Amino acid sequence: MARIIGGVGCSHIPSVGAAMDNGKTQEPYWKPLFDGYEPAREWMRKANPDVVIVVYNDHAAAFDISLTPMFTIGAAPEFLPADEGYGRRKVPNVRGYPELASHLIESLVFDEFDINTALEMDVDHGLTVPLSVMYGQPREWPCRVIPLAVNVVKYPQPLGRRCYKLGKAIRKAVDEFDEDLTVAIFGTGGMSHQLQGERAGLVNPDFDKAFLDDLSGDVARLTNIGHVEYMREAGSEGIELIMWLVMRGALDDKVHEVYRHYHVPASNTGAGLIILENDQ
Amino acid sequence: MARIIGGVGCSHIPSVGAAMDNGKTQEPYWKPLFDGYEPAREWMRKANPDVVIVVYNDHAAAFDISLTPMFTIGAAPEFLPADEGYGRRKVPNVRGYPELASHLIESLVFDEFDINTALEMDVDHGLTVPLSVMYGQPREWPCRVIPLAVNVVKYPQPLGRRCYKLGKAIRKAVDEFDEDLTVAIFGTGGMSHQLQGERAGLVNPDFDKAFLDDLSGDVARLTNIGHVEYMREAGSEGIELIMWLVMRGALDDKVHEVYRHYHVPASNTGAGLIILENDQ
Amino acid sequence: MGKLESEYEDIPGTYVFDGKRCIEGFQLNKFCKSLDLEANRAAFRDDPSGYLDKFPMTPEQRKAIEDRDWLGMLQLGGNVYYTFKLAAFDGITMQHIGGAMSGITVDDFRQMMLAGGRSVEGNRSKSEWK
Amino acid sequence: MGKLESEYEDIPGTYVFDGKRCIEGFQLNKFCKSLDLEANRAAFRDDPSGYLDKFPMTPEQRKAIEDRDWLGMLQLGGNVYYTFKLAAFDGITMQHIGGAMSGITVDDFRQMMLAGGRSVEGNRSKSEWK
Ligand SMILES: [Fe+3]
Ligand SMILES: [Fe+3]
Repeated sequence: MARIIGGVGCSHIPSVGAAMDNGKTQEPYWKPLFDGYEPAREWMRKANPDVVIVVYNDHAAAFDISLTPMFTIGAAPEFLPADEGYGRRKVPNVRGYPELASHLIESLVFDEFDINTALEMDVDHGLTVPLSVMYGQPREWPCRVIPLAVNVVKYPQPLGRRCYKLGKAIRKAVDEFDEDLTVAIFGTGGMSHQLQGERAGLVNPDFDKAFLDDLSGDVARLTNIGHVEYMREAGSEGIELIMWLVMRGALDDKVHEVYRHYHVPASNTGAGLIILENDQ
Repeated sequence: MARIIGGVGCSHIPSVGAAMDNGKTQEPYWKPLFDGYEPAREWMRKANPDVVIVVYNDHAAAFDISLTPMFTIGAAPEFLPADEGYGRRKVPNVRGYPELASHLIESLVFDEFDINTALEMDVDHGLTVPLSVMYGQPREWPCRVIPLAVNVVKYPQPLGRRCYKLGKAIRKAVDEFDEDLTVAIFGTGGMSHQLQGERAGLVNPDFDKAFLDDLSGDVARLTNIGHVEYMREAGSEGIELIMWLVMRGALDDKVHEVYRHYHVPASNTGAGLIILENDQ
Repeated sequence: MGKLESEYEDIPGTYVFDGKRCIEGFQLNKFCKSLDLEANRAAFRDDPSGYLDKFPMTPEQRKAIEDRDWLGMLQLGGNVYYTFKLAAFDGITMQHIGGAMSGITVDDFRQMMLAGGRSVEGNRSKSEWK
Repeated sequence: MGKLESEYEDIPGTYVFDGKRCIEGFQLNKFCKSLDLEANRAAFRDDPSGYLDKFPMTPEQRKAIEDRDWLGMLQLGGNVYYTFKLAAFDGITMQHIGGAMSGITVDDFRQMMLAGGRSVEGNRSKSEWK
């Protein structure tokens, strides 16, 4: 049987990917951030999961304004890095896992989640940057990936509570998958940030720290945060944090924190990273 | 406040639209079918709802194999009839209702339905044929329309139970909408038919009659029909009947049948129509 | 193996368009879908082989299309709503391909429909088709 | 009026991309999205006005684009992930438009981020911005 071996929460900041792609990680601006990624990469090397489910959002790359899909699982054998205006990001193509993806979709639909299926979907920085953060710059990604795209751009985004329940249903589906696989799950995006409007540049370290704390301490508080609280306290784009709740839902009720790293600023954003494992 | 004044179940057979478009409804093959539509049109004229929510499926017209959206509400001001290989169907454009559509989406998402939003979506025979059946050939459709597209093409389709619950959530949202509007809801597709494979041409009148009976008699039986029972008993495309359960869910628990009409064959299909109203 | 796969695979003469077939038939269905546009229909009409080259299918899938083997297309991951676009391109109807897929003439298929369609009796399980 | 609209509209300097804005900004965002393709970027570069004609926007939206009024675009239904595509076309960064939208220079914006970003204190409600 497949099993979830851990969860990672990780910001997916485009300029973090660009800093790696352009060899700038040792510059003074970036070094403190990247130094903090090292222990996470060490964990990743040891954990070495067969599959990573990456919960992320598309930023008007694969999807456009014509159709806003709510929850979408990629079931293709391969996904290409999206062209976000500078050509496709020069990272390896992402290998999918159609059998597991189809199993997840069936199981989730039977559990009354209304999941869209993507068979062709370019994956943007929302997905590739966390892979870069956690794996560095390998020639091939050492895992297969199931992309799970969440609408966080168009209001109403799914409730945090719904995302958490989706995580629980994913856990059940993974547990039931009839292959001997190790699976990690990444919740990406955030943490607090606002890209738009006169309030652009908002960062709320207190909110972010409390969020990190309560992933292991008080999940019920997090799942009750509503749209307005996210937008007001964590910035209009801080609502991306609901995707971390999918990751959290896929873990046991009791987890412990293996590692965290928090740094301001990375471009316009507060950058956070956390690794959680189930209590034994 | 807006209120639901009735529900219609109606097959959406392309050749029925074509028979109307090409002036063949009085030919011997078609006359018995269209004669049976007259009382339904009479009901429609009297009911004259401001808005019709049409639950239908796209048949590889607006969507394609790259992305299979599960539940999608159209929030555009207008939708064009799709080109299904013979040019756009020559029926009036469909006027939407963006405010009500946005309200429905918000309310449904808060009730934990994972609804996609479409702002540009051509509507195929799945939506336009039931309008033709119920309204004939007016110069403009006399109602505004909210398209609700359901995936019935790619397995796993949503459960019938899920569709029924979606109907209940739609009812709640309509009841809460702060405008004085009358709303009808159409569940389209079916009844029993199979377009594909060596079993093409399957029709099961007993299944269809029992389905029509139990829309007012025993909804619990219908909501428990699973994927395999639909496909086995009602044909691989008979599973479209789950869309009738969205309509049924939007009505009261107690309804009465105003009218029904059932006819075999229309092209490859058993054609059914039913009108339901809430008990007073 | 999907949760219901063994059950629905027991339905005779029926190709449930599940994840597996959806992935298998991706390029075949994509080709069919491309015929929505008149420009593509013209290109396919002018140079069928060159046009098909744009869709990297298996040789079996390509042959099924070239032979208009309507049943074969389904067996190789085609979906009838997609393959019907090729039928419309050819100017034939759903009854034509209904007959072709079930191994009877279009007239016999129409006759069957007029007589009430194919009965579900004897057609529920592959065990009945032995 | 949406269920939460009055609450989120109270957040200052923030344009929640809800159904209303999504519909209002449809053509504006569609224009921005079109810049994903190099062919379209070239067409826009060669003939900005002719290219914009393809997207039936309001005169205000069109002017906001022509003026690179990044805040105005949002106020007229633009979404920042879309308008950023125009910024990328212009070769400027998210910090540039962050500064432009909040009425400071890009250097001041960068400085603010280095100092920890914009505080939420005093920025939660429009009532605090009077
Ligand atoms: Fe993001
Ligand atoms: Fe249909």
